[in-house]
Amino acid sequence: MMSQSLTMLPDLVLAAMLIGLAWAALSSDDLRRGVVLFIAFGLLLAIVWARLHAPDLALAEAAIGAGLSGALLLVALRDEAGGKETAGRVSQVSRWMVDLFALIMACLIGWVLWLTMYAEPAERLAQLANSMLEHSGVSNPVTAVLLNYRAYDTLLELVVVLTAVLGVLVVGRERRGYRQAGPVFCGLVHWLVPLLIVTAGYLLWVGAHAPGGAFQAGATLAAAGIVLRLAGNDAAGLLDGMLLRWSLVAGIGLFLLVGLGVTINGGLFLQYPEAWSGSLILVIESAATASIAAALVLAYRGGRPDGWLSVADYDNNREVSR
Amino acid sequence: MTQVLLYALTGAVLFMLGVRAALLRDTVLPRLLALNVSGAGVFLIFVSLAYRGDSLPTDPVPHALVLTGLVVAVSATALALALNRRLREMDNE
Amino acid sequence: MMTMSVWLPVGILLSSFIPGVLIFFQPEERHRLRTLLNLLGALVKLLLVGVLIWGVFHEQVFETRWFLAPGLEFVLHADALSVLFVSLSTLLWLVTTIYAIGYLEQTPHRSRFFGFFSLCVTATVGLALAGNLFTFVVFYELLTLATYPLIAHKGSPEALRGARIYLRYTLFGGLLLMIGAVWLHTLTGGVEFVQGGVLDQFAELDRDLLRWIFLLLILGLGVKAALVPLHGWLPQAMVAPAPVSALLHAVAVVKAGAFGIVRVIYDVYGVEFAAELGVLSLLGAVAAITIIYGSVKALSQDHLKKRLAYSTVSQVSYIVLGAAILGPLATIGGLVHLVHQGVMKITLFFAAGNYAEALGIHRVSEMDGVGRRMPGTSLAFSIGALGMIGIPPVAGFISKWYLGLGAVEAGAAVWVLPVLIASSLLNAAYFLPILYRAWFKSPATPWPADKTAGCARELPDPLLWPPVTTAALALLIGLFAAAPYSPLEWAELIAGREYRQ
Amino acid sequence: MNNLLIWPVALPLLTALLALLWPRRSNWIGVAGTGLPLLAVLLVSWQVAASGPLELALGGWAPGLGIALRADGLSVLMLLMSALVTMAVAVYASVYFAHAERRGEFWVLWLLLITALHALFLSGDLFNLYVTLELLGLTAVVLACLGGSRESLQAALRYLVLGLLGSLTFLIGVALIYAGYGTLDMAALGDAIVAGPTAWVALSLMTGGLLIKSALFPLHFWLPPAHANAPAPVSAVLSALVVKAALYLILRLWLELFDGVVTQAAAVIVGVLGAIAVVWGSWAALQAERLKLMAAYSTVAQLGYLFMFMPLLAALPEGAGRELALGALVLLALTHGFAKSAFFLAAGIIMQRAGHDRIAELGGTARSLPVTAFTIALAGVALIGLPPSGSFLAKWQMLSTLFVTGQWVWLPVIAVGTLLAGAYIFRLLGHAFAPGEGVGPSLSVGREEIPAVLLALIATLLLGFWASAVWELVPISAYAGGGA
Amino acid sequence: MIDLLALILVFSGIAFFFFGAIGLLRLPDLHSRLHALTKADNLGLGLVIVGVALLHGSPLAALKLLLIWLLVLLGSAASAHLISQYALRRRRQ
Repeated sequence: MMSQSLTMLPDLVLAAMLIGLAWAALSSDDLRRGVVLFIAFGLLLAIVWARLHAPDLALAEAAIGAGLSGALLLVALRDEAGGKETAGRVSQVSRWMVDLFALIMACLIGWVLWLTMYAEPAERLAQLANSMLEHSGVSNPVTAVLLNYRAYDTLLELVVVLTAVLGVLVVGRERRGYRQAGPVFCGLVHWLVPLLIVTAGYLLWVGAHAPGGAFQAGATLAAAGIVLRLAGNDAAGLLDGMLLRWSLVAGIGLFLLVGLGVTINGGLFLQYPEAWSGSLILVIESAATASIAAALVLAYRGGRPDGWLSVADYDNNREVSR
Repeated sequence: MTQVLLYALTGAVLFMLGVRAALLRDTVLPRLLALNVSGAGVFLIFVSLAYRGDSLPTDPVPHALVLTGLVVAVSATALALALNRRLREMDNE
Repeated sequence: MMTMSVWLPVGILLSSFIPGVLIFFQPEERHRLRTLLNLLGALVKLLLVGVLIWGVFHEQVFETRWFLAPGLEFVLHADALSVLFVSLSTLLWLVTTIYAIGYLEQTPHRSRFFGFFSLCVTATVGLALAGNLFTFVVFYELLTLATYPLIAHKGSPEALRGARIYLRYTLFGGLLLMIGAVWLHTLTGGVEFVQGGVLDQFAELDRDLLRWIFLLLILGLGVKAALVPLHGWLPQAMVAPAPVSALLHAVAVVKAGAFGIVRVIYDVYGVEFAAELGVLSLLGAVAAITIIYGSVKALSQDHLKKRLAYSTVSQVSYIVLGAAILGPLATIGGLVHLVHQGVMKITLFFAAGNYAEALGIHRVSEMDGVGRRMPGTSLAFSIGALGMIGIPPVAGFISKWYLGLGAVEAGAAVWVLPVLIASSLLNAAYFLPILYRAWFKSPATPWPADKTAGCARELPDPLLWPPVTTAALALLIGLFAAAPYSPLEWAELIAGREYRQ
Repeated sequence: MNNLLIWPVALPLLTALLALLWPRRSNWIGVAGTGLPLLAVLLVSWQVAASGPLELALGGWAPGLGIALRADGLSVLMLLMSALVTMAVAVYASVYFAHAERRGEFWVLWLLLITALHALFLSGDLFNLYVTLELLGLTAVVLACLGGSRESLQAALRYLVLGLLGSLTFLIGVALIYAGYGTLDMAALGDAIVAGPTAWVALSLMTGGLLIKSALFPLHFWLPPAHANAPAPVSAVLSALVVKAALYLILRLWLELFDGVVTQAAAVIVGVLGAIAVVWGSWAALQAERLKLMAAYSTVAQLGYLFMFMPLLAALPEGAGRELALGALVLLALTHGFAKSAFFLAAGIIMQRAGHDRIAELGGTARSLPVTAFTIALAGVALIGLPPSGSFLAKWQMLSTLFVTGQWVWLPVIAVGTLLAGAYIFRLLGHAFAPGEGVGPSLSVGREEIPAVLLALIATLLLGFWASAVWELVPISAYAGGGA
Repeated sequence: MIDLLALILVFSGIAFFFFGAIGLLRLPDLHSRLHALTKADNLGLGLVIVGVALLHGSPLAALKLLLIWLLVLLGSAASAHLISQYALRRRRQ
């Protein structure tokens, strides 16, 4: 009993810190403080993922959940300056109502979780997913799920990313960039960016058999772009014009073409021939990494770059060139 | 299995904390924070479902689902922030 | 023959629907093509109806079925009663179309007008041919939709107001009818119109429930039939152009309500079963009240079309009264009045339209001496008015005669005869002064707006001949009531089939 | 061999990518990219009607481990609606956005929206449904803010945040389902789910999330500003299709997956909310001063009708009676989809020509834009529920079910809703037919008027006369527990 | 024996982290806080990494760990630089 509560102690501390950080982030009236606490919350969550044997997620959380979300939120704080906050007062009664509602719902969800999880570890899909691993072309089970068993989810997820980025592009122009960094920072960037790119490549490659994969790699690549932008490269390492469009499309396009391509000799959609699946997955993931990185960097830039032409611009260009 | 249950329950608490804040706050950024915390709560539930003790291999399916959910959440956050920024610009114009 | 029995009802509908739709797309200035389409449609329809009459008389079955949804079928079915109404509306449509072409010459939006005009007749004919309650409701609502733009046609604030009031009443009525129909439909699993009624076969159904449904149906139908107190829209709707008023009062809307009531009593409940339920006496009382109330109100109207409108309120309830009295003679009286009232009332409205068109006369008080100025129109008006009063040999007499006989037969003479007599006296009281003014007074003042000065004849042909024709018709069907295929003969045929003699 | 099922999703996605790469050709890529999936959908429908439900196990993995796409009667009907409506609206949009600066992005997003809709209607996996829901929500949000006005952005942002809340709530329900039943495949879940705390809590969470997205009273407040301020083609699909997607999921969950779990009390609660939505939405539509706002409030009301079916459906045992009611519900949803999209397109035409959509100043519209006025009238007939529209049949069957189940209480709501709908439609028509300056000189039939009037004709004539197909398709179910 | 050494290294690394955190909380201004944090953390991480590499034993893993340390070093240097620059600019304004 004693020993069990001792092994529970770190978990208890982690859980309490999670809730405490969440509470602090959400109840803070100072936005900046809230955002910083939220990033800390994300990092703590990454530790919890590691604790729960989910290293892929720990990586992703650190890179995407805490890292990129944090960067996006932090840079969004810049926009808040000068804006008029119109914080309406919520009446005491509705506050109580919401609290009561939240309490009841939390209890209900908790009750169901208790009922379903108190017993021995449930089988669910674990056994099946792990036993099919040898047919999936990769040895990292999470990558197998993401790019083989449930590849369709991932395809649509890439479409979600594309949609969000198009939204960002449509809504407005990008933020002003940063002034050219000094020599010290430039020197750092010279080292940091190549290192990040190498890391991204490594994560992409290693994803087949160990924690990692397109999303973590894409986020790392995007981080390189963000660093570049902070150093004064407004484009954040992105290409312009048509090439930008191609880099956004590449991931989904290749994914879709592979998915459709394998049907030519009688397979079902996304049914890779077993011998090819490892390489096909790697190809798809490489393209996806590029697209994800481009998308995330565009999201960070916060709007439409000048190089993103409208149809009218293209038409005008044609007239000029004639 | 009590640790797993602990995390799952923490997930439920986080989810409702987020929902509560999303309902009570009426500016965009705090709401987005709240929704992200809510999402983290849901993800925590998924991941604790996947964990089957130190000896058994984990269930990779929820991990993949969470990864997907994470990316979706970031995308939506980015879009919301862009919209918010444009609105702020219009305020200032 | 098989295909013809299926396609004839559809053909009768399409013969006005297709011209209607085509007319919508005609540019305003192509009036010749429009006229051609109109008349062609009307003539084709007349031809097809002729075939139908012959066929039904020889007990042929004309039926079209179209499965719409589980339990719901779109059924067109021609029985004797439908033929009565179909031939009335087809004939009068032809006449009214000619009249409308003349009346609306040089006014805007004629394509729209004639489009809806044709749709309106399509809906009316559809009502007549409806083979079950569901189909009836469909056309009942369609009729509302098709007539609304006609009433609002002028686009003036009064016209829009009149149309809005019309719509309020009829949408509400349509809703009640629909609720009643669905309810009955749910209880019985589908209500086909069968001569002699179908409900007596459902002995297990709660009688009170059936009474409530009857009330709903009659309330819904009573709106269009302008039963008191649901008549409020009718005097307001007289803002419509004269051909529309003529059609509304004689063929389309009020008749649709009255026809529906007849259908419900005879072919859904069955007149004996309805009498057993005890719902007929209540309906008879409402009809009697409406007859008297309409006449009294008409008495005090100076506006000619309003006086005619209240007269319609009163006259249409004769049909309802006929249906509400148990017994074949009363049935014959009510049914034949469906035709007679139509022919006479359309004459009156044509004439009223002519007065307004030629001389700008809108009020009874302006009609002094008009008879000598517009003899043809005034003669037609007089025949119509005398018929309404019930003076032989004009058609109206036949209806009242049979109603009276029916009342005696059913033992209801005690209250029906006084109502009939009082109503006739009142009719005389509001029509005879008009005739007196028209023929025997000399014009005291110049006409309000004389548009015919300098013309050789009182009116152009398309305006003059329709009222004269219908007046002659009213006279003829009164004189030759016993001839084969006359309305009276036909009503006797129906009554015979309804009472399963 | 059923790769057929992927085409309604893959084709618009592929063309979306093409439109992104060749923005200058986006106009016709967009129209073609809308038309090709229509062909695929027609093929799928024909197959389903001929030989029953279809299933495609993606990647060749057994459903459960992998994701299955499934097409049955219900999904085919929704697919047909979405493919036909988007086709007509695409033709319209190719005129409407012919010179818009951001039409390149519009077409990409448009095709992505179609991808999302079709993916949602075909999905047979709960988590995949969450992804499609999010995709649908995001595409809808971005399209809604293409107008660029402050109001439209604000409405879109609110729509986005609420949508996120809704889909997260849905997702936690999915988590509980996975916790309790260990699979996400809907066919397997249809067999596995039994009444109990897990099912109840999961269902209420998922339903709650979906109710936000389908704008049921009192969660409707985001809808009118979002739908009224978007560009007309976007409003058309938002009102006609996007809200229906959430409703479709509710139907799937309530009638098929959680059949036997849903209690009458829960259904009555939803029904009451629907009833309030009918009355409140119709009343607000009657008060609305702008055409598009009126249409948006009318959507709130029409959705209310659909939810009023829930207590009726819950009270009926499986079998012919329930299929009758379900068919009526679907027919009503379809009719509304076609009619409301036609209505919004017509409103867009008026707005472009007149420069405003204030109802009180529409006098003369009927003269200068006769086809558009005709479209509004036809669509109005379907919105009120008058014959020969499909909604008339649907309301007839709804009333019939009302009498069968003895749930009289809803009768006054239907009556009031119908009369109010009549009031707001004819108020509009009264203004449109009144004399006035109109919206400029009399114009010939524009290319954008034809799709609008065709949509209205589908709602009023096609769905009225060929409604029996709905009742033939609805019983073809891919999920255990539903259907015959 | 190696294990013991590794443990000592790891724990001393943790101690550096600990003091770094105390410095973050207790020092008066931003620059000195940064100073305490980066120095302590970088060194702390280095010690932990050496310890872990010893525990693991394989040279490949050691290389990987070294790379991680390098990445963190560069990253934290860059972010510390940015933060201090930002603070400096703010003070000047």
